[in-house]
Amino acid sequence: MIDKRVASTAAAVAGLADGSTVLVGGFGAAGVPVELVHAVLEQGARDLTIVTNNAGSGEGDVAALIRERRVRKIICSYPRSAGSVWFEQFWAAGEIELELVPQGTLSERMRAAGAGLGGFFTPTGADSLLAGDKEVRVIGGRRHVFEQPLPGDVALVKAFRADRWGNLVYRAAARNFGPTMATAAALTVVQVREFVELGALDPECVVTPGVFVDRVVEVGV
Amino acid sequence: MIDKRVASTAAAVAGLADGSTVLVGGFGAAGVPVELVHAVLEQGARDLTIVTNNAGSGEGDVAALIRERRVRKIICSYPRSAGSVWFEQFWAAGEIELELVPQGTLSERMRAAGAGLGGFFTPTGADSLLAGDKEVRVIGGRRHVFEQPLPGDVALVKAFRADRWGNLVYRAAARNFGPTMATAAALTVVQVREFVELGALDPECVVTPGVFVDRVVEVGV
Amino acid sequence: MTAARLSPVEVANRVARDIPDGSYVNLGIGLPTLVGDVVSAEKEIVFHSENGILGMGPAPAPGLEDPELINAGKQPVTLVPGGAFFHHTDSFTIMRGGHIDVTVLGAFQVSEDGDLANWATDDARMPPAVGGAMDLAVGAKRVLVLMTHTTVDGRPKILRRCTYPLTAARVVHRVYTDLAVLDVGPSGLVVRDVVAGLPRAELQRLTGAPLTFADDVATLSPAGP
Amino acid sequence: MTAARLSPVEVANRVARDIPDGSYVNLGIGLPTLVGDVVSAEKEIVFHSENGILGMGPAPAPGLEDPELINAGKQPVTLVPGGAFFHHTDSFTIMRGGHIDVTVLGAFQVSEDGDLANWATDDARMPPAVGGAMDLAVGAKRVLVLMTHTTVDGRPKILRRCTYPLTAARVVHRVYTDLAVLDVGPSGLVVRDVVAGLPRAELQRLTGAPLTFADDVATLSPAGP
Repeated sequence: MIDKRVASTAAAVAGLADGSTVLVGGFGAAGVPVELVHAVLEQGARDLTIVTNNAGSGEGDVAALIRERRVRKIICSYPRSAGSVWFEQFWAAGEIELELVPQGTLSERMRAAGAGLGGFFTPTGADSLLAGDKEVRVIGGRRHVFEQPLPGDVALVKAFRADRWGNLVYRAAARNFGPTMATAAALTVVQVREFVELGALDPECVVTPGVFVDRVVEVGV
Repeated sequence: MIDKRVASTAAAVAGLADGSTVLVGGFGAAGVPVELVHAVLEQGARDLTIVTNNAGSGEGDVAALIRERRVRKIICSYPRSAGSVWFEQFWAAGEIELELVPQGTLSERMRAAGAGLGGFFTPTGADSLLAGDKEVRVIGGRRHVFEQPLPGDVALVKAFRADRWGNLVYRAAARNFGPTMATAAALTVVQVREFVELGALDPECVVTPGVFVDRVVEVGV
Repeated sequence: MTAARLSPVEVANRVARDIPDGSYVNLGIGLPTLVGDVVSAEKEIVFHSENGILGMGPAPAPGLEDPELINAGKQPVTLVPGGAFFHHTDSFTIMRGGHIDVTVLGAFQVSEDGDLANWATDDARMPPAVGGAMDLAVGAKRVLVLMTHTTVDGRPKILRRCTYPLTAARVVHRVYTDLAVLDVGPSGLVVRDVVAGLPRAELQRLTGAPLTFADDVATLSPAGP
Repeated sequence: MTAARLSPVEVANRVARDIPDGSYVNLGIGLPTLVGDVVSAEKEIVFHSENGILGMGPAPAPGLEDPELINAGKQPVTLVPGGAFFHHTDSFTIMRGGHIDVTVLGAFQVSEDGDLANWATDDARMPPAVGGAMDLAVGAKRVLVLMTHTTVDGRPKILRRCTYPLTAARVVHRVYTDLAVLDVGPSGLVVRDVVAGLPRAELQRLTGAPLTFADDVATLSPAGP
């Protein structure tokens, strides 16, 4: 019997260890697993590395984890959104580490981790400062930079509907990083608006098959 | 106005040049674009490199192209299916070239081409003869082999339904290589069972967005 | 000076004229989004948004915003019939893989070789941020830049070499400014359009790289040439 | 010889006992597919097929075959409630990325280090063919081999070193044959089960690598130990 449903967001994030790398879905406010992030805040894990596109906004979600000094490092593409005040303050004070990754490379590095690949060459950023001291190789006459897989200990994902096997569908542009992050973590934790019966999701339309999912919690939003 | 629908399989494959690399979908008999392959037979292009999982079966599809000496080389994972008699005969006679690629690597190499990547390291085959003289690198304590992108000049894909923008949905296990091949070719040609109105496909369930598709023909199967 | 600079909408109009019917287009955040507002309704253009949308439509009517249907600038948008959603990795396959016909990007600087600098300045007080700019710059079939010709204090933004950190090298095809339209050619910048009333010498003075002029330079005016 | 070799179904039964409830499982083509037929109905096992299926069910009733719903061996199958379809690249993400809990593969040879040879022999008359064997071998969390203990002419298939071309090195966890169950341990092969009536010396004689025996070796019999 497979039943990945858990009763609470606390149960969903139980066991998160200090020092973990946590992949957090969302682009802007769409697809951010706010309830799960807040459960991490309650749960208490610290010294976290957070992988996410933005650096949180206002006082909620990842911004709250930063404010409470629970984040050692953030790996993201765009930490300078309106409202990323806690990140900006800690960054200016040298109290949080930033690894800036082009957005497509961020997603692709997580995909490589999820797909069991050892890394890839991409032209993105190869002519930029972000290539840093990474290996550069000319392929097909064009400079490429070698990028490494980026796995997570835990992924926190927001989806729309799930069944007890953890099959997921998403909504509109809230899909964003969720399907990739779900493949890339040792433990994938998902919040959904609603549970549905096994067999209720169209097998042609399942976006994340349950094989990638460990725990699902219904949060109603 | 975007209208990628064409009236015949002949129009769908028009312009295919001698010496082209042609990606042909399908796994076993499921998802093989038989009508498009037969249109290529009629069209006359020769000296082709065919990228496909199997090497054709019986007297139809890719087997017919081989029989008619139109295929210089085949890149595939499993050319030894029941009924691959024409391939086996030409291979034994040294009249067709074979590049054998592990199935996941075959798909991933086409994905890399479609995704604009310069290649990737995979553990698959790294300890095998198929690593040949490819670059080998130990990553995370494990041997990986470097694999290059595999683009096509043309992709021939079978899908289930399409609209005039070329958005596609597939059926069951006939999906197989189609979505990846559609991304990896300069010209992507698709046969579908039926056309539907623009807007009739659920935007959450489109598998191949029309951006990857150039021509679509309705064949009724 | 007798020449009136074009307004941003007027530059956007000029860009929109160059986008062929049937194109797949990604508009960078900021000024480039104006292009979507002014493109001819007679053309069928499919707009892509990096966060997983093809067939992005205009902003919804007030009250009909969907917080899960936003564009790359995090503003509410709509989906047109024929649109589709997909995940980020697939979205960047579209961008990096050469499937976008045209991207219109803002820029801090462009070099005569088509180098693009649009992600970072030399101001170290703000944390760096890059988003999808580098993927678009390397991946789109045609990279158009829409920007003012000079900085707010009058310095050229078109240069022999960019002084700001590069987004990507040798990627820009054409630059649209409030003064001119310039192609990045194999032997440098070629002026295609100049705003009405602006002497060529003055355009050259406001540009940090040598210009050549096409045989048929058109006149840019608010109504279009 | 007093020992009766197990039948393929009996070996499949033994394998099935070791697959935990709730596992995601990929069965190689050939003998391993028998495992799917005999696994306990009390366990909920999700079967994966490399051609894009999770939740693969048994063969359909005659007349209900769907030519687009086939397994890796190209035989008609069904989909159970909760199943899903996906494309090949995603399917191999599942396989290579470590998401399959257990794979059961056939083999020509297995070495004492867990090297697997199951894709090519030394017969150069047939074209080589590999399919998804290498991806499964490197990617599954647990690689089980189901094979006869010896070749048809009685030679060992379990060896110090494989003589056939490798599929992958050091990947096999456990081998199930018609004579024994053996773990690939850090210092060689450890026998877990032996078929009823087979002396240890005889098992060793039929095996091309040194064996050690677990403290609690079980007896394999058609009814199971």
